[in-house]
Amino acid sequence: MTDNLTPKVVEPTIFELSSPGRTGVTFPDPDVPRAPLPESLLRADLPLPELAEVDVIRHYMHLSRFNYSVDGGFYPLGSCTMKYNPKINEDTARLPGFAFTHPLQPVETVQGNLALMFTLQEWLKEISGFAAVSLQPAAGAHGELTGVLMMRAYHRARGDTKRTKMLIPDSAHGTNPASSAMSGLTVMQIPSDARGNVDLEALKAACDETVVGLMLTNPNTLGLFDEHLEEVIKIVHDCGGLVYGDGANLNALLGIVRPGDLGFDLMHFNLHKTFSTPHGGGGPGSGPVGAAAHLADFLPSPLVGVIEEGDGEMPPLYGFMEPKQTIGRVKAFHGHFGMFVRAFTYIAMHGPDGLRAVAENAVLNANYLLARLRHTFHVPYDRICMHEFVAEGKVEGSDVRALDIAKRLMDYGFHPPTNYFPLIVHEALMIEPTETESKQTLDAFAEALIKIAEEAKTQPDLLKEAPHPLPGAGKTPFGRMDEVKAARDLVLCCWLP
Amino acid sequence: MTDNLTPKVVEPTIFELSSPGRTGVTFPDPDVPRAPLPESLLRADLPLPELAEVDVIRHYMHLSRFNYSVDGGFYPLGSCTMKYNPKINEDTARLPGFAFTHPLQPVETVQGNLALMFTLQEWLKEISGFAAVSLQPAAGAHGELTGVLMMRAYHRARGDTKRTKMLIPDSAHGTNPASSAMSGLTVMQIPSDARGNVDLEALKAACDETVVGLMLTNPNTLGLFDEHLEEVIKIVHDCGGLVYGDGANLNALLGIVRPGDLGFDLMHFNLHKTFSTPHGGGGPGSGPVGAAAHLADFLPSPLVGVIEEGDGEMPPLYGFMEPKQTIGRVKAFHGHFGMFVRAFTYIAMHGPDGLRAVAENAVLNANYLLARLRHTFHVPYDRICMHEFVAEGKVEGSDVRALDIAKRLMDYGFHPPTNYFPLIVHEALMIEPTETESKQTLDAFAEALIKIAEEAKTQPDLLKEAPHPLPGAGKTPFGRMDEVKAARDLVLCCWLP
Amino acid sequence: MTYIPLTPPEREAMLQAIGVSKVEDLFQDVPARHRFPKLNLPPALTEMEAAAELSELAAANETVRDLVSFLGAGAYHHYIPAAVDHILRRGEFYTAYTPYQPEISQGTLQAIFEYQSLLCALTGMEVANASHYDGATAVAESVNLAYAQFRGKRTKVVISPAVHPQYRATLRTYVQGMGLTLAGDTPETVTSDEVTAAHIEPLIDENTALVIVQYPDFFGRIYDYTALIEAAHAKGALVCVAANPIALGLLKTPGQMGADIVVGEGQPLGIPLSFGGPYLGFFTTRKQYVHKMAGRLVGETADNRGQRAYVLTLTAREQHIKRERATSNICTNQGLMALASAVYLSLLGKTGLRQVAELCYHKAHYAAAQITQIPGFTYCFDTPFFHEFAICCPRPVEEINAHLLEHGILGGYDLGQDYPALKDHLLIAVTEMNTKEEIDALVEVLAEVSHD
Amino acid sequence: MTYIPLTPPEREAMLQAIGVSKVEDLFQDVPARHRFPKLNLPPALTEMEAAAELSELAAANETVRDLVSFLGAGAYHHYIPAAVDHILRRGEFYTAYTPYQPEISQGTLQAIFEYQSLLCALTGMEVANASHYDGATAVAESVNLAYAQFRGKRTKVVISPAVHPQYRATLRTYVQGMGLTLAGDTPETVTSDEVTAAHIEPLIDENTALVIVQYPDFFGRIYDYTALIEAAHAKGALVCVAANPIALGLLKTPGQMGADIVVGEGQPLGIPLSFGGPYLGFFTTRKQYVHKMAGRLVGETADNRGQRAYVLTLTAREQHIKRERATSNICTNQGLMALASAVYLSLLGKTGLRQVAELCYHKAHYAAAQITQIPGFTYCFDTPFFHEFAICCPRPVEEINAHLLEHGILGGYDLGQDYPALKDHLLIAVTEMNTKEEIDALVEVLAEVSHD
Ligand SMILES: Cc1ncc(COP(=O)(O)O)c(C=O)c1O
Ligand SMILES: Cc1ncc(COP(=O)(O)O)c(C=O)c1O
Repeated sequence: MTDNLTPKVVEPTIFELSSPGRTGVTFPDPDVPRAPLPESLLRADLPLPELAEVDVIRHYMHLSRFNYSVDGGFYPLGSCTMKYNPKINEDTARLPGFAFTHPLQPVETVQGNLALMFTLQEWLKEISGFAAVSLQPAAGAHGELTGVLMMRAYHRARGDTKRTKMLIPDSAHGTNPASSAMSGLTVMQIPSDARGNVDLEALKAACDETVVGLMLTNPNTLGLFDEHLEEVIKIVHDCGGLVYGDGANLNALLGIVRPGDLGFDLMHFNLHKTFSTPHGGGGPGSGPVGAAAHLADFLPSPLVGVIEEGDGEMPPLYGFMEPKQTIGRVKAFHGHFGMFVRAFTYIAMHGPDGLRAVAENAVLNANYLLARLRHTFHVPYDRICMHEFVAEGKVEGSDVRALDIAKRLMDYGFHPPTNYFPLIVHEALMIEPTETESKQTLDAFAEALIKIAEEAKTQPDLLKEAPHPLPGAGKTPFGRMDEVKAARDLVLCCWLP
Repeated sequence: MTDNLTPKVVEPTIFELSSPGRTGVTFPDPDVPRAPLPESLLRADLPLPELAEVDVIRHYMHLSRFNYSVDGGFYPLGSCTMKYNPKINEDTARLPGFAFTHPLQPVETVQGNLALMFTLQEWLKEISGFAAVSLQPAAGAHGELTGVLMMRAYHRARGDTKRTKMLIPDSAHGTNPASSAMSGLTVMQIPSDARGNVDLEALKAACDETVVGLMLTNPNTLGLFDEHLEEVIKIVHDCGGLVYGDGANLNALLGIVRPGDLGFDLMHFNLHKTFSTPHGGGGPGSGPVGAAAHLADFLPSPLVGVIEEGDGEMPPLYGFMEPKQTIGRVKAFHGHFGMFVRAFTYIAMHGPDGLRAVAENAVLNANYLLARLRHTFHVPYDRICMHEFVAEGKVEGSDVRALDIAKRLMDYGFHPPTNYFPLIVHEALMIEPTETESKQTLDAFAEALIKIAEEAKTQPDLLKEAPHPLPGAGKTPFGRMDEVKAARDLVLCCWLP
Repeated sequence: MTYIPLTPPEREAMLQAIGVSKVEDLFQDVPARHRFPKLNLPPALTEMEAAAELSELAAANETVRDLVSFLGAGAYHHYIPAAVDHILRRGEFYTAYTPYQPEISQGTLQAIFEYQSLLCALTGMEVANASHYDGATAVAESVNLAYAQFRGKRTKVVISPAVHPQYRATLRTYVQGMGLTLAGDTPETVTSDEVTAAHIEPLIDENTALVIVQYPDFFGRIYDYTALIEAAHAKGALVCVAANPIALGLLKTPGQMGADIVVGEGQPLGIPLSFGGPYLGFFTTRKQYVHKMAGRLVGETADNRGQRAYVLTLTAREQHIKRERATSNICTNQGLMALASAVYLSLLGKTGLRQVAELCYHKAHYAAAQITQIPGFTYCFDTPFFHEFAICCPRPVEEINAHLLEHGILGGYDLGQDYPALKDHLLIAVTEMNTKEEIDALVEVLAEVSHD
Repeated sequence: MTYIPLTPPEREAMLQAIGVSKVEDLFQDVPARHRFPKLNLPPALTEMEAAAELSELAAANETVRDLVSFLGAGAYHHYIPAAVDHILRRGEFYTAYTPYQPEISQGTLQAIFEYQSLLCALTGMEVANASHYDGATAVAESVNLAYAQFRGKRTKVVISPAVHPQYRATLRTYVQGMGLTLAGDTPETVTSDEVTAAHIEPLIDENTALVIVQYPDFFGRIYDYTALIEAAHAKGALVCVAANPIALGLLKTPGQMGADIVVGEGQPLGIPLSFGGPYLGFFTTRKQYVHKMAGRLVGETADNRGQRAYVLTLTAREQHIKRERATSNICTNQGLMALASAVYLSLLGKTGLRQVAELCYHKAHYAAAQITQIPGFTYCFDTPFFHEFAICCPRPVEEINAHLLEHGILGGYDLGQDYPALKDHLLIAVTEMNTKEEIDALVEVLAEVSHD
């Protein structure tokens, strides 16, 4: 091939595309007299790029085409629940009646919003078995911070100020320890046992009167339901600690079991995982927190409640209420309302049977993939899994790494599984298919992985040099990245003052 | 490269993706008693595919990525006016107040629609210089059929039934003769002269009392404004004929000259060219017809008119009216209303100065490209052009054809110009940049063509084998097509009874 | 200028490259006395002003959502799954041109190929083209096919008066210059006793090129046309059936009845009412007539790498090749609407379309049964119907509809407008969008009318 | 099931492959007594029912389009160009995850890189992260940066009471466990005479890690903080300015004033009001603090073919690597909202943003001038303002707002809720969306109030 055949795929930056004098949108002249501008407070220059609408559309259209997405294909990213995002959600969230309401309007003018939020609170309570739910937290980690602060406040409210230690299993997501640290707590790591459960002995040993509680992901990040869950919870409770549920994996439990029933004291939901709100290339999410009765008063403020009961003719009047011992607010306004609309739509369209079907099929899909792959890749904690499982990205007789397998999957048109998490599995490949994938897709994915394992032995360079520049849907024209260069050069901005 | 590296890009058909028992959308159970079905009139089987929503979205998402589009890049398809389609148009056309109105509602309930249509009629009249406009025709060719039937009806209404001959320049679009033939007329072709104008002598010789009229595209399909336009029109009028304007190229004339002022008797507009309604991968378009006063009564029915004048307080009441000697209706209902909304939005956002700027910049862009390319490709009718020009897709010292150049342009990320039209230029490359392209884009395109001309001499196979499988935005992974196989096998359907 | 990227210095540089000093110099060929007219148009609006103005216009309408609608008569309010418009909004689809360059248009081409296949599956036919402007023009183009098939030797077209009045009107316009005679286009003969076959069959003779009927017909009636088609075939004529595609989710296909051409209005398949357009004319026929068919056609082939692919084929039928000898003048068609219908059919599939068809059927029959229990309201025809039916009313339809509108109900279609003998006849359409509650409200208001 | 593709036979085959006989067998680890609870939720709606129900809920609100709105206080009604949402609706953007696999995420990565660059250009700073949840949490996270910068040795944070009350409340929540003291958070001290610098400066000492002010502040006032920042720097403290990004289209940047951190609520940059979220917290700082900054960060690099490309970089600051020693716990951020703001800024650019800022400024000043001519209505502060201003009213704000609402006007924010000394003070926001006519209507109704 001559050089002509490989034109640069690089898309210029929006600054490089700028041409002085262009604009992509204009505004009317003022219809009021101009007021004198505060000369000493004006900026000298506004160094923004200048483009016409067509330039902007083409630029972002090109960029979009460099992305892999759920709308484009299978995205088995463990722990992320990359399920298909129903299109109706996007439309309901954009209804002008929702999109054009201001968060500080008088409640009388936003009863539709408040009814939706109230109902969603009620539904999440029913799904999880908690006594109260606050919709305010913006994401999972934000929910954790909220929950940890609530646990802290709970103990303090009882006058118990010496509890400063949070127990966190070694399989936990990084946000768990980080959230604890942000709340001024120290973190103590609890190991897992050989079957992937919390090590009961270690837990018992750690439990004392300085324990704030345990942050537990269940099913855990190995995709396993702790076989001694109720015992784990009891041990923590017995030492006066609380059990926080990281609800990232709730997708496996919808209609299967309610964390509140199991004894969890509080938990965050991820609407952007379980309830199908899109991940948006990194966000926004939404991380409501549910609490058992004894913690409900500590929830962040405000909650939506009924401030005047309705009757046969009049609907109730909804308004905001402040929990008695609230930790305060964790962000401005009421949370990610746009995500509430999506999650509400999703739950409304599933009903109790549909939600259970979600969990059942998610778990079925994961176990099927596990069955198809366990003879090719070693699965260190190999038992019936929930919605995901973790294999080792290693192939006997080859020096390829999980990363190489991940990159080679791109050549086959698949998004790789989560790599190198959880930390307790070497070269982890964490595979979560979700319930929105078909058997055909799972089979194709399994076959690709089996073939790649074969290639790892016969043509390892195919993996080590992957991804290759391939045409076709879902594939992009970039090769492996120089991460060191990025960290060394630290070019974080293409405009500098 | 091993075979592994070129996985099939082929996307299965929607039938191949079907899995029995799936569905992408469900409907509620009837809330009324079921009525007995008419057993003898029921179909045995409904052989439609069965897919979940995710299957459908991914399928069409994949297909979309095989397309080149204006949103993706430069699309200099001569005669097609592939200008950028403003995004606001798509939103206004989808406003529920428009999208959910039924064409047969009482006029009192659709005054917004009628006001919009009335105003658009008025605006098109003002832009073109005609006395009346019907919005009904669905596309350019449909406007032509309408116009030709009107010309025929006009002569007949005068009792002049021997006029059966339509004069059509050899540079005309195929729809012109086809529309005439569909109206039962015979077509007589008029040659062009050496400067690309209508050959006056030939025209004079053809003009007699059997002439219905002349169908004239001006600027013509060479992109040239006829240098004797007024004389051409006079010659036809002098023999009792009418002059029909094919308005495909109106983009060059907005605010520059009004066809009605020049003596055209009637003309169709292409809202999908001049007024930025998107081409939709082949349609829908919209082809309103404007007519001078003496032809206005023949327009298709109905037009929108004021049925009760307004006053200071009350807006007028709009309704439908039937022109006195109407040829009848040319389709059901009132035309492509969704396109009217887009064109209305576009005209409203341009105003008189903006429309003139459209024409000026379209013509400027074409002349600039012509200036950059005339030394590389022979331009047979080389004078100041309007919105487009036609070059010969040949390179001295090479046997490549226009087709090869076109396909090679794809490797450079460009959509090729129109090929092999107009017929009077050998190996025609008909280039229409439109006003929505930047100098940067035109320069890149010119440089690509100049480079390709070089390649034609040094590496002709690069052209003959083009397009090559290249990654990157705007490029697709398919090679040249076997057109003969398609016509021979005639596989027109992947489902057969 | 937000849509014109050129800046003044760029324009300057370009004029220089062209060799003129100002942009006006490019327009020397335009007759001077008419050059640069002052257009009397309102000054340009910015986007936010235009958005506001268009919103105001839209708000000046009452929609089938604001009102409860029982209006059909050729355009129907059905549920459009959200995913349809999400696909249509892909810039790659709606801002592409006709797929004349197949290597970079496989998206459109395969989608049309699938559309053709879906329409064949639905109608029971063998080939479909890539679309016509609407149902009316598809009917009109069926005449062109038949006319060409008989090489102009048969000059009569028989059409049922129970075909949509606007389709018949369109057909009359189309045939003006063709030297054809239309028989059967006699709405004045339609009375409550009218039976299409009985009316039509006697008109078919050896000079008949084409017979056109509708299914369900304009009155919502469903007939099995098998015998009529046999009779037409016996005279050598072709038969075109204009069908409602939702009805085909439930009913025997025209293909099964022996039709030669099946056309129709595709709007019910996921296309918004949008005050009458853009809609979708679908056109299917038997493979033997494909060379006489109008419009674009996508066929399967392979590229030079052996990959399955699609191209426009049999283009020698079309105007850009054959000019005055083309099968039709059609060029731009309804590509994006065809895509909408393909996505709609893909989403609903076998189960969903049947479900919608049944919902329409049951709800319409419930409505009809309730309405005809009101004194003074009777069935007009004694024939099975699908989702639309004609009711003889005790008072003029105009009055009834005005009364309904006062109650927020968009009444039916006044058949007296087109059929003199059907004065006081109201054509009511019911779809899956109408709840029982709405139907009961309609019945209640109609009952009031009968009392007044 | 429309979102679950598996069909019963497929499920059967899969269970067999797994080696269990029914799906319930997969849940043996779940304590039996709690397994398969009956959820008391309404039965599933179909899409058309859900669409109708959600439309009804939405219609139960009165929006800032139905009403004429002068409500701001941290969330603003601006015009969002149509193109913004067209980009956001690209499935490739909104259904992708965090770009952890850069080879197939260059779209998101480059877009964030450009977002970072645009925000730096706007604020006059050197680095920006990929976003925070909102303005309030971005303010809170600035404390983490400062705290880490001083390795926990400085334990005081000074915040102006003229910072948004909800930002201050959020900050109070965030610092609960951190052992920090907050100074200046004393809304009760705010009177008409309040001048931020005078109030704040004395509170800054050698133990102060961070000083936080807002620009324009909650009352819409614009101060040049240069001197205050110098004073803070003299004590070794860092300064965080929470800025309104639209104001930065016109006003001197906090960067120019010497700020160390500039954060803010990005909602005004093309993000719908949406009842308060999702919005966009932006966070910019000086390069020297980048290692202490929270959140994701995109950096430029090259791929193994030498093509310019982008990756997430300095990830060792983040929770998934550093766990309890991370700079923050943030993981999911506001990616799509950051994209919206980048598209918005790209579309408006240099000219457009300045235009919007000026429109806001002029209209707000016109409104303020008119209102203060009504007897009884006076300016609260004697300070320059941007597009929001506090008015002292002759009657309780609640009454005034109720009266305005009767006239279809959404009044301003009642400052008495948060500032005891500002009882009867109304905070009014005016943007480019408010026409002169609307402002005049507001003035008219206020004049009525003053007469009553
Ligand atoms: C197990 C687990 N916990 C917590 C989180 C953090 O949630 P978020 O990203 O919504 O902040 C994640 C996210 O990936 C997770 O997988
Ligand atoms: C010059 C000319 N005339 C007529 C037409 C036909 O217009 P339409 O495709 O809208 O039917 C075209 C379309 O390409 C054209 O370029």
